[in-house]
Amino acid sequence: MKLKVFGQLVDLIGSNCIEVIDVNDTDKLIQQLQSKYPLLKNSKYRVAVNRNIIQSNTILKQDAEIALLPPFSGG
Amino acid sequence: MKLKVFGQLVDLIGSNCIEVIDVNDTDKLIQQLQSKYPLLKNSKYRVAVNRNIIQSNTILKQDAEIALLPPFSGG
Amino acid sequence: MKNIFLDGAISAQFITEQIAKHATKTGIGAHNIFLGQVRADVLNDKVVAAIDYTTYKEMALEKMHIIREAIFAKYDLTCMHVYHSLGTVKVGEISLFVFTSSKHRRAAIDACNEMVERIKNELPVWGKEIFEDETYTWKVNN
Amino acid sequence: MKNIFLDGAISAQFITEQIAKHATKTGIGAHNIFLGQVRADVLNDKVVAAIDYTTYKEMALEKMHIIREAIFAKYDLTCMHVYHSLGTVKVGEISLFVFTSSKHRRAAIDACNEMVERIKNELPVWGKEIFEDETYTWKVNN
Repeated sequence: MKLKVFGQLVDLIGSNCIEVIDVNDTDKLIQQLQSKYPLLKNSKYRVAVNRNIIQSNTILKQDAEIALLPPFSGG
Repeated sequence: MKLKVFGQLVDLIGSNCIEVIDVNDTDKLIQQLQSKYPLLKNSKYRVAVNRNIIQSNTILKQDAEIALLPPFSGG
Repeated sequence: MKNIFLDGAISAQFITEQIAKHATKTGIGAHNIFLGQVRADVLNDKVVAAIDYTTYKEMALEKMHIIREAIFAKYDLTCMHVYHSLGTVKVGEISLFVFTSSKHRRAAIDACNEMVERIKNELPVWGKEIFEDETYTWKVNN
Repeated sequence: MKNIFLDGAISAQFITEQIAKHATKTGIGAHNIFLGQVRADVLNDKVVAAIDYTTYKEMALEKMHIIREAIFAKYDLTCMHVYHSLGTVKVGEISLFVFTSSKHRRAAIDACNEMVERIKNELPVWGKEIFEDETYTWKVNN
């Protein structure tokens, strides 16, 4: 599954798109990312699934579009 | 003494500047104008003396700049 | 006393020039612009074709000076520009241009809003709405 | 889905063209425009020279569509246009242009204000503040 990465998290993760495997919900996704990128624990971000920001743990289907969004700073 | 007239009151009075005589305060001015132009009684307007709208009867010196102001409609 | 009155409609080109001038003021983060446009209102089956604006100029400029001072005292503005048409402005043309700039957006937005309200309520300006058949009525602000 | 993103700065000329287009909409009485301009902020003694904007475009356009619908439902608007820069916008240049029009002024003013707040809070857009020495920091909205 592909994970899109934006803003300052691109610096932290080192890419704007990474492959994630063996995750079927967003809690597991976050655990896996935090163990691979420990600095994420100190970062503010939200997770979007299919272009909607999730409020709680969410099941990830194989074709889900997942993204990590740091605080917005447009305008 | 000259009285400046603006907006719809120009139509009512027939001029944008008229001469007024024998008035030493704004109450007398209004009485004189209302007797000469009875339709003024049905009109909304304020009186400005020296470019300030007066709130109550005001003494008129000979060099006063007096104006009749119907409701503003700029913008 | 700074003049705010322009003869006839305010052109889009004039507005652009005003905006472009501010590119050198690099402390500005936000601009807010209000434009009043003459509307083809229908009154008793007659359509407005233009508004003819007149003013009590000496009083309007003194009043404008006072309002400007009050707004600069109240909001943290970098600059503010106001232009109002006199004479004939046709339907679809611009008759009022209020332009505020500030470091952070709140000041520019709030100051512009207050300026527009004060102009409508406090400036001795009158609009005569001229219909397509050349009869007219006096505009009423709400 | 309507695109709101422009490559690079928004020119004063582009803004004029948008204003001029509305002269034919004779039911409009008021326009309100908000412009975001890149500021030469000083952070730790370094001066911002430009902002580089990126977005999650698919999500931003979907979100924008929803916000637009909500604002049209809430305010009696004639039209609304929003443009946001992507890529590099230098200090003094415009990166955000929100333009609302309505019959009476309240709708245009309030809708523009709400749109700006929602863009800042809800659109997935990120600004990287690039200093004169080419180092950078990530912009934080307040």
